Amino acid sequence: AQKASDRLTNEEIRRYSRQLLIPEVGTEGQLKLRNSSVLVVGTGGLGSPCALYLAAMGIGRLGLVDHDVVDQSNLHRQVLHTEASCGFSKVLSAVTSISRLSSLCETKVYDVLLDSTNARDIIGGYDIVVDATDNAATRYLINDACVLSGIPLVSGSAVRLDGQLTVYNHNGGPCYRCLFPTPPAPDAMANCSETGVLGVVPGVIGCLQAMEVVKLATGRKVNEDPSMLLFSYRSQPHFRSVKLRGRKPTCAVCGDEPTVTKLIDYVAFCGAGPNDDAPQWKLL
Amino acid sequence: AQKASDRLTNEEIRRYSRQLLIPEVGTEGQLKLRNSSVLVVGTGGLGSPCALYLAAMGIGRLGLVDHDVVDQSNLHRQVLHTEASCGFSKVLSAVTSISRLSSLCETKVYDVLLDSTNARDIIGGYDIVVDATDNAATRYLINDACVLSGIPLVSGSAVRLDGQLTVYNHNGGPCYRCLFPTPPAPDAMANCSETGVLGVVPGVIGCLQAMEVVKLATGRKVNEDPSMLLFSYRSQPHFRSVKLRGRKPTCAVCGDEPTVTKLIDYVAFCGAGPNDDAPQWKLL
Amino acid sequence: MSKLAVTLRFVSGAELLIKDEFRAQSNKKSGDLEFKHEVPAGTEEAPLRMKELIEHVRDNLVKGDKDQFYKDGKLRPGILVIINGSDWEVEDGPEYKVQADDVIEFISTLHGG
Amino acid sequence: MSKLAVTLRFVSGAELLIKDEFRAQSNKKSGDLEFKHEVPAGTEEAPLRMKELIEHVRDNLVKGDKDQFYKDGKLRPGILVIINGSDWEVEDGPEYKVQADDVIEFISTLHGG
Ligand SMILES: [Zn+2]
Ligand SMILES: [Zn+2]
Repeated sequence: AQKASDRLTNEEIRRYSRQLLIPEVGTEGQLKLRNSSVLVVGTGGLGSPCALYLAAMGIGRLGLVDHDVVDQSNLHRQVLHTEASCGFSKVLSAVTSISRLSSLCETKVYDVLLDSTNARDIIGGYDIVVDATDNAATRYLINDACVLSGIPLVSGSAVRLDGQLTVYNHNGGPCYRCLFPTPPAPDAMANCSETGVLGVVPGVIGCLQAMEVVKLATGRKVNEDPSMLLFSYRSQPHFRSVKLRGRKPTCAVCGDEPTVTKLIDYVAFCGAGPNDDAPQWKLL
Repeated sequence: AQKASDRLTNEEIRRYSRQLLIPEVGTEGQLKLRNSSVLVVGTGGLGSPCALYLAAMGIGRLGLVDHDVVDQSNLHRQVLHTEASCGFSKVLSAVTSISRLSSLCETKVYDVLLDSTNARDIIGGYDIVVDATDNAATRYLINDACVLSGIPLVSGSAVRLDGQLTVYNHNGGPCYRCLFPTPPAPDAMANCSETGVLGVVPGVIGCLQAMEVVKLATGRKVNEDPSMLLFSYRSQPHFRSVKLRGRKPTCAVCGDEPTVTKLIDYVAFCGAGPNDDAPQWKLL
Repeated sequence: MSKLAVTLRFVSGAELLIKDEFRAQSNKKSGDLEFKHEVPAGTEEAPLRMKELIEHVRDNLVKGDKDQFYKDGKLRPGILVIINGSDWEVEDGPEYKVQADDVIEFISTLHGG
Repeated sequence: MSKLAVTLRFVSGAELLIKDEFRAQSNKKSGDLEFKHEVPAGTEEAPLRMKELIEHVRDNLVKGDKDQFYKDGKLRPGILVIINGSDWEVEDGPEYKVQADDVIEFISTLHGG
């Protein structure tokens, strides 16, 4: 049955009753969540908790993109997956777990590698995009696709004991390219397979990505200045927030005279792609 | 087969390889996690992510205490449970989900209400206790049992849009009673059923509880001063850390001349128990 | 009597005790109930102490039943007082001499999970 | 030439670029690589600017290949500079005049997930 976009069903009222009690959410906020669609790119360490909480809290439509299969070495952090799904598609494993938790969340899976040929088509149908990927080339790709489509981007990352969280392309704030106009050297792009990560670090960041999605979907985010949240297992305090620049008029993609007006070859741009392990991982 | 306490199995090396790569964890840290036992009291909003990540990261022995059954209105935050487990025991539901993720974690379930008659027996066998409960009486009970047994306590809480995290009874720091010698008035004790909670708020705090367990288990926590982490969906920045007093020599349970030398009647002490909904929830 | 300006912050539920008029003065960027507030400075011989500041808050800022905040010379159980980022017991507690520009925070403890 | 004391912090991987000797000076409580450091203050006509501070860091603090940190007048891509809690582009970027007691932070961006 089609749900009325302005009314919660009795089942929704029962299930989300503890959120309806909060004045900042209430029926209006819960309806906004249900009428929102979110694309989570990557169902690994960040995407696992993020997608799980988005489905739990009542996001209406959830897309999941991943081309990878579950490996045993994923399970210390990718808690959406199971031992039984090792060797099988991550998006199918993810959607199986999510559907156990909630049948109210409409899910769509994309068992593909996001690239310049498919990114705009896939991203285009969503209100909010979550970057839960693990390499620079895909991060630039997602950023540019979001800017070109006018969609806010909730970007998280986690390596070793550290995590970072930023919302890009929203409310006068910067995009990923405004902050990082030049890609890092290929040997500098550590990902979790090469340098490791403590399981709960992407857990924390992935949960916070889900929180940022709620803020965006309910309209709260407009009151906030652009910032980057830094997290480290090692630091005291564990969290710090730094203030970011606004959108840069000279940005190649979101600036006043953009030079990037359609998606480019991001593997060439970065000198390394999503499947390349950095051959000699050096300092950073 | 019995695992050697000083050596990881090949399966453990494969599974935890991404944590073994981190110098601050390494084989030594991973062995410490595997040789640690953790009791999580409460498998709700906080206990769900906490227990999941503890099992994922390789804690060797995990105890789960809860007397409740899964309700549909839990699922927006208690992501360890499923629609299929509604009406069934929370600890059984929890252990089912955990065992899908990891067969290496030895779990034990206590399908009971923790009280003065059973708390010391249950808690006594563990190295670290996680308070993931939802009421003041149980929080004092767990605190006193941990102090009397000399076990560090990782305490989290979450209501509405706010969360708090503290490690008690560790390394010269305070216990819960040092901070809160007098229980709050019964009408002040809001829990999530009465006042609501946004699903991801206990998600964030529960993950951070798992992180604190790792710090305790690997010996890192001794370098830190006592503090309380405050989190709010509403605040900018979302996290702040406040410095706490040390152990109070006048504390009734951990002080120099304790008056509480065995567990007491906590429902009488607090004027309300774990199953009482505050009849008229007023201000706090 | 001269005045002393401090920043007051009420969080984790403690904000619900404060009169609505102070919401309008609140720092919009913080999201918390947080505002600058002037209190009587006391004198050199009798400087303003935390216990007097708390009485000032009770008398001027708390709405409804004042006992919900402070009763019989004691702050309501379950409220932590934080002075410039530290538990007031790390400082001198009720005897702490309030300084200009201090950030004084009232945190309600949470029990839910 | 007179000196200026600033706090330097290197995090999220940027700490791996810095000589081990500075680890010993690091604030133990912070957990991060964070230390007070004296830099030449410049003159009234030519005060110390961020670009010169960065060159000072490259010449005196960075270990191994200096190009890993700063090359051809540019900081290595992927490092954010934060001055007293704000992105340096909110301030004047490379032209910012360094002040005593500034906290200057180098953050390496992370790509993993
Ligand atoms: Zn841009
Ligand atoms: Zn105590």
